[in-house]
Amino acid sequence: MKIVHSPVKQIIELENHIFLLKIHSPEIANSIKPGQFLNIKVSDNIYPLLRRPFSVCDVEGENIFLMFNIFGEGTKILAHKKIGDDVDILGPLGNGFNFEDDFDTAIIVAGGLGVAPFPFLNRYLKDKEIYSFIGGRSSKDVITYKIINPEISTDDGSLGFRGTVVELLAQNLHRINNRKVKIFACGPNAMLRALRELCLEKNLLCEASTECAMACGFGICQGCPIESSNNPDKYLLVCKDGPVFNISEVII
Amino acid sequence: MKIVHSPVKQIIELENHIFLLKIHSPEIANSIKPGQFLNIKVSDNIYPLLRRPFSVCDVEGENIFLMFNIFGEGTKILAHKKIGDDVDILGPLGNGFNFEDDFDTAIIVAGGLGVAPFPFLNRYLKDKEIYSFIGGRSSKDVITYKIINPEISTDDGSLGFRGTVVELLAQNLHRINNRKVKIFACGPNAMLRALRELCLEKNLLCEASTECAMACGFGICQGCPIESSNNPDKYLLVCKDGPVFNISEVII
Amino acid sequence: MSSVDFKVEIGGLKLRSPILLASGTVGYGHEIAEFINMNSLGGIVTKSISLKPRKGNPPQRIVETPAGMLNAIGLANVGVEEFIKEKIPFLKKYDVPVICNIAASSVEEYVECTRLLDYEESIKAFEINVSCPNVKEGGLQFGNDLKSVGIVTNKVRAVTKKPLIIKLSPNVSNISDFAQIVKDEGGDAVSAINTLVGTAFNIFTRKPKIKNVNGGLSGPAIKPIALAKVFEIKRKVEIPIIGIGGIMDWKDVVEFMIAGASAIQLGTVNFINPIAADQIKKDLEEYCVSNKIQKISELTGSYILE
Amino acid sequence: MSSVDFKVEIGGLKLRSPILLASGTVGYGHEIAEFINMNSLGGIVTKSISLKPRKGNPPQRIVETPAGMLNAIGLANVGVEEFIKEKIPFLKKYDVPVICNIAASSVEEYVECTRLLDYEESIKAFEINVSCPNVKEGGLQFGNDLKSVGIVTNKVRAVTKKPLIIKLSPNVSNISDFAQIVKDEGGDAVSAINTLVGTAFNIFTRKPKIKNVNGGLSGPAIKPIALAKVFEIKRKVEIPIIGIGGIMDWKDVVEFMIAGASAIQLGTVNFINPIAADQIKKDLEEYCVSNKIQKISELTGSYILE
Ligand SMILES: Cc1cc2nc3c(=O)[nH]c(=O)nc-3n(C[C@H](O)[C@H](O)[C@H](O)COP(=O)(O)OP(=O)(O)OC[C@H]3O[C@@H](n4cnc5c(N)ncnc54)[C@H](O)[C@@H]3O)c2cc1C
Ligand SMILES: Cc1cc2nc3c(=O)[nH]c(=O)nc-3n(C[C@H](O)[C@H](O)[C@H](O)COP(=O)(O)OP(=O)(O)OC[C@H]3O[C@@H](n4cnc5c(N)ncnc54)[C@H](O)[C@@H]3O)c2cc1C
Ligand SMILES: Cc1cc2nc3c(=O)[nH]c(=O)nc-3n(C[C@H](O)[C@H](O)[C@H](O)COP(=O)(O)O)c2cc1C
Ligand SMILES: Cc1cc2nc3c(=O)[nH]c(=O)nc-3n(C[C@H](O)[C@H](O)[C@H](O)COP(=O)(O)O)c2cc1C
Ligand code: FES
Ligand code: FES
Repeated sequence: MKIVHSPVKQIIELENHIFLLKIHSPEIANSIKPGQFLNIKVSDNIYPLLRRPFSVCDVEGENIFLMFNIFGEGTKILAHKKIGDDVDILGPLGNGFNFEDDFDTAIIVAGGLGVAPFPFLNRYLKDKEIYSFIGGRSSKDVITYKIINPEISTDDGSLGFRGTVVELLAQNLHRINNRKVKIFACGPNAMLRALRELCLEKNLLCEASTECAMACGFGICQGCPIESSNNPDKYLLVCKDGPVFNISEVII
Repeated sequence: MKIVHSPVKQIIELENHIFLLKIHSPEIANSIKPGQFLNIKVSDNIYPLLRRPFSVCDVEGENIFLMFNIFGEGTKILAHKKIGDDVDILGPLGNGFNFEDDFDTAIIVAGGLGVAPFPFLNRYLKDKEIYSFIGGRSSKDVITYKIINPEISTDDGSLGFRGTVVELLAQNLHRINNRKVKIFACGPNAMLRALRELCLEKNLLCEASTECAMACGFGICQGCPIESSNNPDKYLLVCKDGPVFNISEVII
Repeated sequence: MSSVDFKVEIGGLKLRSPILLASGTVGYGHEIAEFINMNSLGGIVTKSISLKPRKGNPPQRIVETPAGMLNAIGLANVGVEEFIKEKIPFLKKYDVPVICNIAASSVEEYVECTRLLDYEESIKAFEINVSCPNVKEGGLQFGNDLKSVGIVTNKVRAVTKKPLIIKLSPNVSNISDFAQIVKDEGGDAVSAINTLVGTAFNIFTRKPKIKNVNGGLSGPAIKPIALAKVFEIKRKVEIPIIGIGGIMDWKDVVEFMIAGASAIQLGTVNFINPIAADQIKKDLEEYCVSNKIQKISELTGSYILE
Repeated sequence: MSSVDFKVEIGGLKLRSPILLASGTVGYGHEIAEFINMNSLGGIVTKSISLKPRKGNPPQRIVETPAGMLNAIGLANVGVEEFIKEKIPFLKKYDVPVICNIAASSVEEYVECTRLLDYEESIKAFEINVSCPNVKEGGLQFGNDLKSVGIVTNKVRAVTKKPLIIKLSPNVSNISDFAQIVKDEGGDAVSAINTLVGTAFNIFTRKPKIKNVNGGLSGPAIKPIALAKVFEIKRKVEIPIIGIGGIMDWKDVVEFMIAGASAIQLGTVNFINPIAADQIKKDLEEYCVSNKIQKISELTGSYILE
């Protein structure tokens, strides 16, 4: 956990107005693990005031990649960075995915920009079979950048299966019978809630990367509570205890 | 008086870290007069919140020039504009210099960045004789860009006359005996105060461009009062009644 | 033309739009009229008028702060007489409801001002400024004292039948107590908020940046505070509220209305973006159309709490 | 090494530096210790401790606002017992003065907490939080009521000989009245300010952005207000002041000290720039050297008024 100032190497705009920012940051590249995140100060002044959390989408050598779309002011400023501009990074933060469990099949479940952490995770799943279920509201919200074996769902049916990505997953569960499966998920809370139900019902091992408003990103503000299934008297902190949780251990 | 969004055409850095911003703004170029100013929003967000006032330094065809140094956050952002970037301009504002009086010799008196409005004014003084007295704290603060016949003073004597620019002017007044003289001045308040004394004493016609903190720049906030010599019951407004005043009519 | 009904009513004051211009931020309308269509404004609130002309505070009167500004204009104004002679005729050229804001150092002066101006038919309502932080006499003392606000309301009420709006100070613990007393004493509405007391020092000279030392903080910085004050009043007192404080765009307007405002005033934004009133109106229309809001007044107090 | 004397004294509390970390913005020090040198800090103020552990408010607890943020953490904390068992041993690893901040819903709870913690020698002083806007019981009611603040001060004073600092609420008209009563009842110093009450609504869902509805506003937005409060206390009451509110860099520190603060606390800035405390110390040293300031305490209240 440190603060580094790293230069932008490349700005890539994918279709759907999704941006990939390539940043030369050996300090982060060498220490970050899939599922961990960075808290980024997008400007060098008080507007916007707070840092913005982003997953690391991928790492290549000394370079890291962030994936985002223009959501509000912070991501707008980020998207307008020029090559050579400084990015003020606080990280690596949080606990990443645990991919050392005993499983032979990895299932990625992602909604919208929830795909962001998976290109990096995929690099660590080389010896596993990977199925990916990728959802979006509409075809333009579906991002499959560096996703392996994607099956697609859209709420409006404009691409792939018509329905939610969790429904799509449920329909396909028979295909993975008799395998040692672990699910890795990231996406909107509504999706994670449905996924949690499914995993509890079918007794599936699942880790989910959760999202919430954050100020500090490293445990000092208490701004990011999430209800724990095990201890109703105390919240967990998304930034420090997560963002990746065993989906059965949190109430989303 | 209108709001226009005009693109930056060129950013020129003079010696002494003085910046010249060339902006393509036919609306302003066609309507502005020497001594008038613009109130500029340097960013498209709330930081900094208020506009920043700048004299028009020069006009060439449809282009205008601003001259400034990096003083605080606003001028820093302005200095970092790129070619093609939008500048949000409110103007023309205030009353400019009156160069239609009966005089044959124009004397420019400027301290530091007070030279800013004079390249533009000089264009309207073609048929006059022009003497310029330019002061600065030290040689690096003396700006003579497009100044005609400059005589220089520095407080520390590192360039030209050692002393203030008003002292330098006083020493040279004998040279303009018997002429119909009008002084045009711009600079820090301390300089204008000394100049005012001199002008009142020697009965010299002088117009000075004054400076003060401003919010709106066009008369609605009452943020920019200046004491009037004629009416002690009421302040004048620098932005609307000025910024150029007959130096005898205000108490600086 | 727009099919959205922009009409709002504030304690008997019927306005064609909830967008007003705040006192002290547009003078008497001359300059801003070059930028916006006065004839579609909800109303213009005049710079505070006092019985006699006031010179106001010496410079420096303003300073920028993070996402805000401090001002200590000191109620510089032309006084009742010149206001009637010079300013009202100008304002009459437009079809715009004029709300006359009054400032004073004593109850008697409030009453006298109102009495003198009451017969001016272009004045559609009074907004009583009991909350200016930048004058030594009167000003804050009044605004932060429950009893004084009650008395001013009561006495001014006695001399006018026009809608009476009291502009509240935010520099208090429970602003709803003040709204309640305004209501009890016959006021028709409250404006919330005026500026918050603030200051700034020049660290090199060690002098206050503002000659008057304290100034009033306005701008986006105060928006969350203003919203909380509006919301507090809305929940506790049944009185129409004009929301003010840091409004920069249509989204801020919607936020204030959801929190409880029947109308809003634009202040500091006029200095930065003098065409804001027109822009906001247009954007609000679009918002209402795409959200199927037929009457903008539906927004008022439409917050949802669980 | 620096030749500048950074030592300050706050009502008997001797500190090696005026730079403290504010309650609730660094937890109990674990995480921030990875960024800064704890052993050169003036002190660390703990997250508010209450008698029993508190779960705090449900999410969403924070939201960004113009140049500020709202928080409604709801005093989530481990409680006195775990604080003593788990947190104090950690803090003892460092050579840093610990100021224990206490929150409570009743006078008895304030007293009991202080009594239980008083024997902990690593606690160098108490800061009593009578001003948290985010808990329904206690909190603001206390902080905005002169009598309650007096009683709390008096009763807590009776159970500790350690320096007693009362952290004041800014949501009042005259904060100096509160500082006066703290002084009268035996308090040693005041901290000013805690957060201002604010709110924000989501204009699409029409719900408050913060689950608790209201939150406390902090960050640069409130700096002018905090400075005015510090200055008001300094001019009216002879009591040491710890200045808090929107400090981002060394210039802000100097400004607060000029206005009257003997020391300062860094709050929101820790979230954005966790190395701020070290950076500010270094910058302040340079400033003092180049301005020939030998003792930083000379700055306190060194404003110049004409
Ligand atoms: C651990 C983590 C990893 C993330 N990874 C990515 C990623 O890889 N790509 C991506 O596009 N986005 C990611 N996000 C979301 C991203 O942080 C937000 O999209 C971003 O903060 C939006 O900033 P903005 O200024 O553009 O939007 P604004 O709306 O202007 O500001 C967003 C503000 O709202 C707050 N906020 C409210 N809800 C949320 C929320 N659900 N998540 C975050 N902030 C919220 C933020 O704290 C911030 O202050 C991640 C969030 C978290 C917590
Ligand atoms: C009519 C007029 C014409 C000007 N012309 C020029 C010009 O041609 N070139 C140039 O370099 N500068 C000019 N200035 C000064 C220029 O406006 C300031 O240098 C600029 O505002 C600094 O902004 P900043 O954000 O960099 O500095 P900051 O210190 O970050 O901000 C300056 C802030 O201080 C206020 N302020 C305090 N004192 C003054 C003052 N004396 N003048 C203006 N603002 C002040 C401003 O309102 C602003 O909010 C002019 C000023 C006026 C009033
Ligand atoms: C420069 C300035 C002058 C003001 N003068 C007055 C005034 O004369 N009377 C008054 O009631 N309010 C006055 N106000 C307060 C505004 O009307 C408004 O209540 C306040 O600025 C908050 O709104 P804003 O954040 O949108 O500016 C003034 C505000 C500013 C910035
Ligand atoms: C997230 C957060 C939590 C806080 N928790 C506490 C607290 O538990 N006790 C307390 O006395 N103050 C608390 N505060 C207030 C700060 O200590 C400080 O007074 C305030 O934030 C103003 O300073 P700043 O603008 O530098 O943040 C908290 C502030 C924030 C932002
Ligand atoms: S974001 Fe600050 S504790 Fe999690
Ligand atoms: S700057 Fe607003 S009136 Fe002059």
